[in-house]
Amino acid sequence: MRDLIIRVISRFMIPFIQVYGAYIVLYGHLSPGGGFAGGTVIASSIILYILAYGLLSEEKRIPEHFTRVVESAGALFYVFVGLLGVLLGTRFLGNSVAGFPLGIPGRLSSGGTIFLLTFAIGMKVASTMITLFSHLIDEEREEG
Amino acid sequence: MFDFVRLADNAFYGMAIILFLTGFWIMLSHANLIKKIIGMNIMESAIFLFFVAIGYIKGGSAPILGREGVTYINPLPSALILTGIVVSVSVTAFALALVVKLYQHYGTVNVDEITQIRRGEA
Amino acid sequence: MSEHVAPLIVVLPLATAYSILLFCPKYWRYAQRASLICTGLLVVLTCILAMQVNVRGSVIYHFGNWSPPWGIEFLIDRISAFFLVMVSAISFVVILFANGLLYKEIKERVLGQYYALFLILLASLLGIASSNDLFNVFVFLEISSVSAAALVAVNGNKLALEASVKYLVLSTLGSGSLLLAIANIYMVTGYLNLTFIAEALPQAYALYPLNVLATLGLFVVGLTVKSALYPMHIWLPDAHGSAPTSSSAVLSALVVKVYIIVFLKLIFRVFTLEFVSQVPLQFVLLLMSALAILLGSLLAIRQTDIKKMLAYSTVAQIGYIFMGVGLLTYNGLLGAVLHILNHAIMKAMLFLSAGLLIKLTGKRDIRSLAGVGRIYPLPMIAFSLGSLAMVGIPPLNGFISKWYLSLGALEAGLPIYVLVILVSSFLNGLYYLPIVISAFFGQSTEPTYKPLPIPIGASIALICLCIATIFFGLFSGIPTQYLDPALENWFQL
Amino acid sequence: MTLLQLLLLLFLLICALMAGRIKDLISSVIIFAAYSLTMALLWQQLNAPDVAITEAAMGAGVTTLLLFAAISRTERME
Amino acid sequence: MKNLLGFVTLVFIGLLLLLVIQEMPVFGDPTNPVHNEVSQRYIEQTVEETGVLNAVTAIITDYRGFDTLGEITVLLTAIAGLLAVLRS
Repeated sequence: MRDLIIRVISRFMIPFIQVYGAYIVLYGHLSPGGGFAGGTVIASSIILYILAYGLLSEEKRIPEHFTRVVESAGALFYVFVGLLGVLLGTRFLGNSVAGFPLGIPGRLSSGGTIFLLTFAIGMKVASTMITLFSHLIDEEREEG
Repeated sequence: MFDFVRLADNAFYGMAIILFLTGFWIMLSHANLIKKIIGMNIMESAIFLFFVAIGYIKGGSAPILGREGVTYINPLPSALILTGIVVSVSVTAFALALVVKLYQHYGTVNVDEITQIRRGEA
Repeated sequence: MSEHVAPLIVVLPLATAYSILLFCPKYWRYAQRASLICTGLLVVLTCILAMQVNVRGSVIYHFGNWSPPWGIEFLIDRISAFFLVMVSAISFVVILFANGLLYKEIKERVLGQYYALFLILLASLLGIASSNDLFNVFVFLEISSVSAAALVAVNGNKLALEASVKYLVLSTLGSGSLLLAIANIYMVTGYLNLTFIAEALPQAYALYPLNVLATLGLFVVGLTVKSALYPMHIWLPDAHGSAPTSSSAVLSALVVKVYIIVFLKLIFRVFTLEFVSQVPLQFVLLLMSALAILLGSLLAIRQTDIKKMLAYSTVAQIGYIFMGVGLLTYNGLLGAVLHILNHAIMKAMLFLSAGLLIKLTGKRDIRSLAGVGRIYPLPMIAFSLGSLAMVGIPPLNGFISKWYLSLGALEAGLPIYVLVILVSSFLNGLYYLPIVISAFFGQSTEPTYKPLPIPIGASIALICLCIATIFFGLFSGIPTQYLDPALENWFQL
Repeated sequence: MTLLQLLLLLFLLICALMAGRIKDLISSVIIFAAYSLTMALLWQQLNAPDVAITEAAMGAGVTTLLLFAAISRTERME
Repeated sequence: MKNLLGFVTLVFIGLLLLLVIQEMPVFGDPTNPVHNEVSQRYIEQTVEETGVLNAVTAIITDYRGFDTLGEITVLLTAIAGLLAVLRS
């Protein structure tokens, strides 16, 4: 695994994979894709890094508390957006009825809460997948 | 008893059912827990295939809207299956964690051997 | 603002669980308090909901303001509201109990996760009972099975891990079957909302009869696997017997019941009584439940581990509930729904007191409980009260549900099932009463020792459950009157 | 149904059967990844690109990696 | 022996399900019950009501957004369970 070729190629590939993942997340409402697929693609780039460079030393790892915060904060953000619908006088998870601007269909900033939610899901799924993988492959990772 | 023309029309459904049963069979017949988990995944994606096939329309196109004069397929099954895939990945991850932990305790991931070890201890 | 109570009962525990995972996986004392406050609030909220249902009829909530066939709908009728109050009240009691004892049972560094998982499980139970959308129900079912399996495995001993794997594998089979059933019913009706499916079903049955029958079969298989009706019960005794005390209590008392609520909704609201009485479902259900009652009790007699015995007793009691459903009569169903409540109270009480005794004496064996009643009177009194209620001694709540079940069996013209209930009450007595008698009058094999203090939360929890047992035995009219309009509607009386 | 779809379905069945039969778990997981990818192709054929992307990333990607991770910490042969 | 019995049962279930399959609505037929007003509305109104082009995204994050909350919760449950199990 810790071959030079793999390291060089993966170092070359990882940015492209990440850009692709970000594209899938950000353009999820305009083209096929969305938070779940894009988040997984972003996570897979990090997993590729872990695989190519071996299990990283402590200071090079993505800190444990960072992924934990992103996971839970993503979920809390989803609930928060849902509650915004209630606070704005309609129902839980209301979008256009709650008065979020829908924008022009086809633009990146269209869709009211959908764009925000997709982004939150993408971040959350990416960190979730990294956590799942690194905990399954590694013996003990204490929280930082 | 069987109307083969109709069955050939519905080959997607038929194959989904056969794959479902294959996955089910792998889950039942193998004592190895990782094999069971693979069987579980095969079974679930077979159901997802079934679900997606329900929403298909001949000559339809993907539900990326905003084009004129196009028949779109039913987007609802796709959306449901997205949820389903994520659920099945989560279940798999958790089951694998349990398997890894079981291996640390028993030194095997085979259910039959685990049962034997337990009998021996009792 | 009062209309938003319906989503809040699911969102509040979820948000609390996320916050626990975000802020304090390590500082579990905060997690303890947060979950106690959260479940306490839930009791209040569900009571408000139940009152709203009582005054105005079913509470309906459309998420995102999308009306039903397009969006997700919560529909809380009397049965759901009854179940919601029960779930939140019992989990409040269990959390109260756990706060005093749990940190002795499982490692400290997973306690934060434990409380989060508990709240997620609670949210999923509330969601399953209130949701009127089949796929939404499926998502919550998956949450409930993953979190329940995690709650079993969390104390990290070998048996619990193995039981958890078994539970997860079998419940995945159950969910697979359920998802196939949902696909089938969506295919022939085109809806996922239960109300709309119910409307479209007669026409669908005329066009695709085999599909509808297969759907019913798959639903029955999936839900009976998940709620551990007899031939599919194999995962239950291990899982409930080896889990930490508070998990066992909540799994036995609440989790297996919620699938029965889904089953009731499907049978009586979607497929309707008329259709169900044409297919041989009644025969299958009654046969399986009679086997469950008798064999569950017989297997319970053979156990020496007290928690395992209670788990087998749950198998038998699930049989009672399914029997009440399978009789397809008004009184039978009333008995089944009452038994959901009564068994939840009794089994929570039994598991909690047994867990407390195990913790205090350090022994799991039934025979080692001799003389314990004189050392630790409170948990043993709770245990005895639960046992007597299980056997069906008249002033206690277990008697009431058995009474209605027997009435239902007579109403259905199947007196043989009255006999089954009587025999199983006898069998219940056979394995519960010796423990009680030897605990109070038996001679302790151990030299007398200084009793350990009982945590105050645990005492309060047990006293609450004792009072509930007696209360619902004496005033069974309260739940009966609350449920009556819903059941009458289903049976079109 | 086109010939391609039929071939993909048959390939799916072969993959499922082989994943069950092979004793080496690593090979079994690789075959499972092939199964998932074929499934993704089939969903693309059924005009469900969202599901196809998600399955390719989740089913063929992450599930396989998680299975490998678990096998690396347990035993390889059945 | 036990395996053989299971296999026979599965084949039997398979044959029964094949009987069901030949009665199912024909694959890909636009007149099937699933292509009703529900999918009509998703296809025709999504752009107007939610402002996005991908109907699937609109369904998972808006029309049926509550499902996605459940989905996120499943992921979070898996993580919490995995941590609890691996650390216990």
